[in-house]
Amino acid sequence: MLDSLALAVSVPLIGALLVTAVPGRVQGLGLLAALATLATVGLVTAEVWQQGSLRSDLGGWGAPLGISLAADGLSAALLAMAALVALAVSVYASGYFSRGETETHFWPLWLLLWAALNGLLLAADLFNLYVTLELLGLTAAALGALTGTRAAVEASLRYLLVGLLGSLAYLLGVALLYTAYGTLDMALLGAAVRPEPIAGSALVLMTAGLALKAALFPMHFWLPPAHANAPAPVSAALSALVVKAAFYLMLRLWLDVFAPLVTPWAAGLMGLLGALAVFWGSWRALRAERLKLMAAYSTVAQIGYLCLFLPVLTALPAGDAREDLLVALLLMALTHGFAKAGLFLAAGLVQRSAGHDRIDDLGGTAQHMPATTFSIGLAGIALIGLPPSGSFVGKWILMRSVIESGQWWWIPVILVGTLLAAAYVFRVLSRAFNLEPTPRRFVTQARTEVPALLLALTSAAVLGLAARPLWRLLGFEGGL
Amino acid sequence: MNLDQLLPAVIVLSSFLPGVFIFLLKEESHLLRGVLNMTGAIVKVLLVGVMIWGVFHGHVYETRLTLAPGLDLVLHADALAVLFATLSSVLWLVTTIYAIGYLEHSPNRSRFFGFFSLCVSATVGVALAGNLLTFVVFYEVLTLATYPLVAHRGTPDATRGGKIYLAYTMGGGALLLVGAVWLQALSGPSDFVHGGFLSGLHPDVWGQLVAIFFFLLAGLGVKAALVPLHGWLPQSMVAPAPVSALLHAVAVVKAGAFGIVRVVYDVYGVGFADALGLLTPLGILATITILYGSGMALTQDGLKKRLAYSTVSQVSYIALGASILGPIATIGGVVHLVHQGIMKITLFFCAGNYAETLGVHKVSQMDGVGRRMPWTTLAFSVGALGMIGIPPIAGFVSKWYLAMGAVEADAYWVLLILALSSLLNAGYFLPILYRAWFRPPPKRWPEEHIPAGRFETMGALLWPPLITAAFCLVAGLFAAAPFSPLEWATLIARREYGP
Amino acid sequence: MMTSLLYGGAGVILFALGLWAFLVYEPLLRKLIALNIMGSGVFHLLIAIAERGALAPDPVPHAMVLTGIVVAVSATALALAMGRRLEDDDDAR
Amino acid sequence: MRRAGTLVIGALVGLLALWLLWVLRDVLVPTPRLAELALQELPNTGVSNPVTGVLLAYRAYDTLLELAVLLAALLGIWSLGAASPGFQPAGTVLRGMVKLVVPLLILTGGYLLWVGGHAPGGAFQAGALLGAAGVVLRLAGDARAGLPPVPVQRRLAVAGAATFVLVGLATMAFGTGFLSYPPAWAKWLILTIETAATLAIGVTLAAAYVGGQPVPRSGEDGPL
Repeated sequence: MLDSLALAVSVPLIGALLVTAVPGRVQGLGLLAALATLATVGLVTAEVWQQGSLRSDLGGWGAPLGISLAADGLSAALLAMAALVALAVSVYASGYFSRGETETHFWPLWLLLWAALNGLLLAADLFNLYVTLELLGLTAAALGALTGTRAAVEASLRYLLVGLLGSLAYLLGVALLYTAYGTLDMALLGAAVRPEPIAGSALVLMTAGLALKAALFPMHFWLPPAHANAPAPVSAALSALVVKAAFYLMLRLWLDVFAPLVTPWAAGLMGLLGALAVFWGSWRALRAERLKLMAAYSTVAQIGYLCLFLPVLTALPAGDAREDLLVALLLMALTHGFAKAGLFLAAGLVQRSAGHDRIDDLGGTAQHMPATTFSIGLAGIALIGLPPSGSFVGKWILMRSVIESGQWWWIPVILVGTLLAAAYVFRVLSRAFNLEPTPRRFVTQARTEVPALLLALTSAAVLGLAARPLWRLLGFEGGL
Repeated sequence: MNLDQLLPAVIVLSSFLPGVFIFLLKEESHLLRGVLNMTGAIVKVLLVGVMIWGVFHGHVYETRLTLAPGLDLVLHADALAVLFATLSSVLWLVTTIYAIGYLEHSPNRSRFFGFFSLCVSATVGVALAGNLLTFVVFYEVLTLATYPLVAHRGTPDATRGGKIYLAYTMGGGALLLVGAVWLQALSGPSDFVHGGFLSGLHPDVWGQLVAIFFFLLAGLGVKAALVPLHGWLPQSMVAPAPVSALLHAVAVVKAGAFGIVRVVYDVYGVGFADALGLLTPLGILATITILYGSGMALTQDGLKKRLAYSTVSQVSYIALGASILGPIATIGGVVHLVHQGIMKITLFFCAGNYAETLGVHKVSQMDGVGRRMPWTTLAFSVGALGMIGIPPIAGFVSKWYLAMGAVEADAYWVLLILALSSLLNAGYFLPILYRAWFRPPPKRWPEEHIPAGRFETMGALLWPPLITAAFCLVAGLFAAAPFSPLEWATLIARREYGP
Repeated sequence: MMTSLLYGGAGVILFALGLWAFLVYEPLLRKLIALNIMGSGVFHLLIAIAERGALAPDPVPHAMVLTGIVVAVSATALALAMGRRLEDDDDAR
Repeated sequence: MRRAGTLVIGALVGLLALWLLWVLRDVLVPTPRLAELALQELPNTGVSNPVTGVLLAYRAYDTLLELAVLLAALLGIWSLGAASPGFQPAGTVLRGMVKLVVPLLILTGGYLLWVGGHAPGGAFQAGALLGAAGVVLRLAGDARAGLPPVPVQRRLAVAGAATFVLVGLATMAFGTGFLSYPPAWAKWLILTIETAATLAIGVTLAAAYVGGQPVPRSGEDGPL
C-alpha cells in the first residue's frame, strides 16, 4: 500500500535527515532528495486528478482520535507549485552557494522546510497544523539568517518572534475549538461549528495569528527586511511559498471550517485590509532602493490582492461563478508563487554579479545578463497581471465577479494596484536599456539562470494559457 | 484540428518563433539572424496571402483556445482582420529589410530584432483577435513588445520616451481592461460579429453600455493617439527610424484605430452605437484630434516630430469614418487604415534615410536634399502629396470616400473639416518639398555617414521607401481593381450594413 | 466546573499578560519570556480542559501540551542563539 | 507618549482577556472530548499510559514532526557560527558533585524512558534529563558538554526522527499503512522509537545549549 500523502512529507524529511548525517555529500544528496520529493508530489497530484480527493488515516486510527492527511484539488495544486518552485530553488542553490559552510547549513534546513510545507498543505488536523507551522517558521527563520550579516540575523530574529506570536494566537484558537467541540479534525469541526462566541473567538485568534504570518497589512512590517536580507534562494522560497502557506491555511479555515461564521462584514474587513496592503505594498515597492526590498514589498501587495477575493467569494452563491472565482484565486496564488520565486532568484544573480542590488545603479549588470533581465521582466509581467500571465486570467475573473456581485468599489483598487505594479516593475526594467556594450550571449551561467528563467516563464506564459486543468483538478465543471 | 483551424495561430507564430530564437542567438550571428528575420517575414506574407484567398472563397479560419470557462482566446479571420493582417505583414517585411540596413553596426541587435518580431506577432494577433478578450491580450502584449524598442537606444531621452510611452499605454490598457470585463459581465462571452452583439440587451443596461464605450474608447484612444491621449507619440520619436515606422504605420497607432473600428462595428454595431448617441462624441473627438495634430505639425522643425503630429491627425480620419453612420464613410475610414499606413511608413523611411545618410534631422536642414538624394526625396514627395490628398495617390481615395460618406449622412460639417485639414496638411508638407527640391544644397551636410556611390545611400535603406511609395501610387491608381484595399473595405462595409 | 474555570481563566490571564509584555517591551529576553508565558497560558488552558468534572483526565490535551513544550523550547533556543549572535557582533565592534 | 501607548495596549489586551473569560465561562463542561475514545482504544496501542498512547500511537505523526522541529532548531543554532569557548573548569567540590549527578541523571533518564509505557514518563522526559546532564557538564567546564565529536552528534541528533520515519515507512511497506504498528509489534516498535528519540532529544538539547558547532580541539574532527 503506497501512501502518497505520507510519502510527500516523509521523503523530504528523510532527505533532511540524510544530509544532516552525511554533510560531506550534501549537494548530491540534496538534489536527489529534491527530485524524489517532486516525484512523490507528482504522485499525489496524479491521484487527486483521478480520484478528486485523498485522505489517509495515519496509524490507522482515523479521525477524531488519530491524525489524517488529506489532499484535494486546492492543496494538490499548491503542493505541485511548491514542488516545482522548490526544485528550481534547489538547482539554483546548488550553483549559488559556493561549496562550504553555508551549503552544509542550507540543505538540511531547506529540506526540512519543504517537508513542513508539504505537511502543512496536507494536514487535516488543527493541532498538527500548529506543529507544521512551527517547523515552517523555525526553518524559515534559520534559513533567513544564513547570510550571517547583522541585518539578516536581526530581521530573521524578528521574523521568528513574530511567527511565534502568530503560532501562539493560532494555538489558543485551537484550544478553544477543542474545548467547545472536542475534536481537532478539520472536516469534523467544519460539520460541528456553530455561530457562537467561542467559535467566533477562535476564528478571530487564528485569523490574526495567520495574518501575522502571511504578512497581511498592517502586520507586514517584519516581512520586507527578512525577505530582502536572506540569501536569494531562501528569499525566493520565503516569499513564494512560506507566506502563501499561511494564506492557504487562512483560506481553508474561512472556507471549510468556519464557513457558517463568516459574515459579509468580516469578509469585507479582510478585503479592506487587502486593499490597503495593495496600496501600501505597491507604493513602498515603488520607493524601494534595493531590488530585493522591492520584491519583498511586492509580496505584501500580492497577499493583499489575494485577500480581495474573500469578500467577493463570500458574496457569491454556490455555483459556477463562485467556482470560477475560487480557481481564479488559486491561479493568482500559483502565478505569484512562480513569479516571485523567479524574481528573487534573478535578483540574487544581479546582486552577486554587481556586488549590490541598488536599482539606480543596475544598468551595466542588466545589460550583461540578458537571461536574468528577461526573468525579471517575465516575472514582472506576471506580478502586474499582464497577459498572457496566469494573474491576468485571475484578475479578469476577479473583476468580472466583482462587477457581478455589485461590489464595484474593488475595481479602482485592482486598477491602482496594477498600475503601481507596472511602475515598480518597469522602474527596474528601464535600467536594462542603456549605453553599455552588447551582451556576450543570452545565458551565461546555466545552472542559476535557467531555473529563474523557467519559473518566470511559467508564471508569465504557461499558467495563463494552460489554466483549464485547474478546474478539473478542483473537480469543477468547465474543466477538460 | 484541421489546417483551417490552425492557420491563424500559425500566422501569429510565424514571427513569434523566429523572435524567440533571435533572442537566444549570439550577438555576432548577424547572418543567421538576418535569415531568421527574413524567413519569418516572408512566410508570414505567404500565409496571409493564403488566408486572403481563402476568406475570399468563404473559408472560415478560426483558432480557439479556452483559457477558462467563458474566456476563449479566439483568432478569427474575417475581412477586416485580413485587411489589417495583410497591411502589417507586408509592411513588416519591408521594414525588416530596412531595419537590417539601418541598424548595421549598432549594438544589441539580438534584443532589437527579437522584440521587433514579437511586436509584429502581437499586431497580427490584434488583427485576428476574434473577441475582446483576445484583443486585450494582444493589445497588451503589443505594449510590452514595443516598449523595449522605444527605449532601445538607452540614452536618457530614450529612457524618458519609454517611460512616457509606458505611462500612457499602461493606463490606457487598464481602462480598456475594465471596459472589456464590464462588457463581459453584462453580455456574457461574445465574439465579434458584424453589426455587434449588444443591441439585444435590456434597455436598463444601456446607460452602462455608454459608460463602457467610453472606457473602451479611452483605452483604445491612447494607442490611436486621440487628443488628449496623444502625448506619448511625439515623445517616442527618440526610437530608431524603423521603430517609428512600425509604431506609426504598422503596429501601435494602427492597433488603436483598428480597435475603435472593431468596437464600433463589431461590438456595438454602428447602428446601435448611433442609437446610444455614441457616434457624435467620437466624431467630435476625431475632429479635434485631426485639427490639433495638423496645427501642431505646422510648428515642428524636427522632421520626425512633424511626421508624428501628422500621424496624430491622420489616424483620426479612421475614427472619423467610424463615427459617420453610412457605408460609404465606413469604406473611407477602413481604407484609410491601409492608406495611412503605406503613406506614413514611406515618410518615416525617408526621414530615416536623411538622418542616416546625411545627418539631417530637421526641416530647416533639408535645403536641396532632393539633389543629393533624388530617389528618397521622390518617395517622400509621393507620401507627402498623398497625405495632402492629391490624386491619384492613395490618400485621395480615402478623403474622397469620407467626403462622400459625409454627404450621404448629411454631415456637411465633415466636408469643412476635411478641407481645413487638407489645407493644414499642405501647410506643413509643401514647404518641405519646396526646400528639398528647389533650394540649393548646403556646402556640407550636418553629418555625412554614407557617401554617395552607385546609389545615393545603402540599398537596404533605399528600396523599402521606393516600394512603399509605389504601393501608394498603385493603391490610388488601381483602387477599383479586385483585391485592392478599397475593394476590400467595400466588402467589409457591405457585410456590416448587411442586405 | 469552578476549578476548571479557575485554571482555565488563569491560563487566559497568563496569555494576556504575556501578550501585553511582548507588545510593550523591547529587549529580546523580555520578549522571549513573554512568549513563553503566553505559551504557558495556552498550556494551562489545555490542562484545565483535560480535567473537566469528575471524569478521568483527557490524555489528548496532555499530549498536546507536551508537544507544545518541546516546540516552545526549540523556538526559544533558536531565538536565544540568534540573540547571542547579535550580541557577539556588538562586542566585536 | 510611550506610556500612553503602553496603556492603550494594556487596555486592549485586558479587553481580550475579559472577552475570552466570558466566552469560556460556560463551555468548561465535561463534554465533548476524546478521552473516552482514547481510553477505550488504549489496549490496541501497545502501551498502557494514555499520554504515551496519544503521543506515540494516536498522534505519533505530531511527535515525529516535533522531533523535526527540535532538529531544525539545532541546525539553525549550528548555522549561526561557532560556540563560545565555555566556562572555567570546575573546582574540586563541583567536580565531585558533577561526577555524582551526571550518572544519576542518565540513570533516571533511562528509568523514565522505560516507565513511560505504563506510567507518566517517556522519551521527552528522559531526553530532557539527558540534556540536563549535558548542561551540567558544560557548566562544569567541559566545552563540549560531554557530547561526542560533531559527526557523531549529527548522527545522534537525527536518530530519533530517522527511526520514527523509517518505522513509518516500514509499516507502510508491510501493508498496514504509515505508522500503523502491527499489534504484536507495537510495544517494541514504540520502545525502539522512544529510545532513539530519547538519545536524539538529549543530544540535541545539550548541543543546543553549547550553542554552536564547538571549536574543534586540535587533532580532532574539523568543522564540517
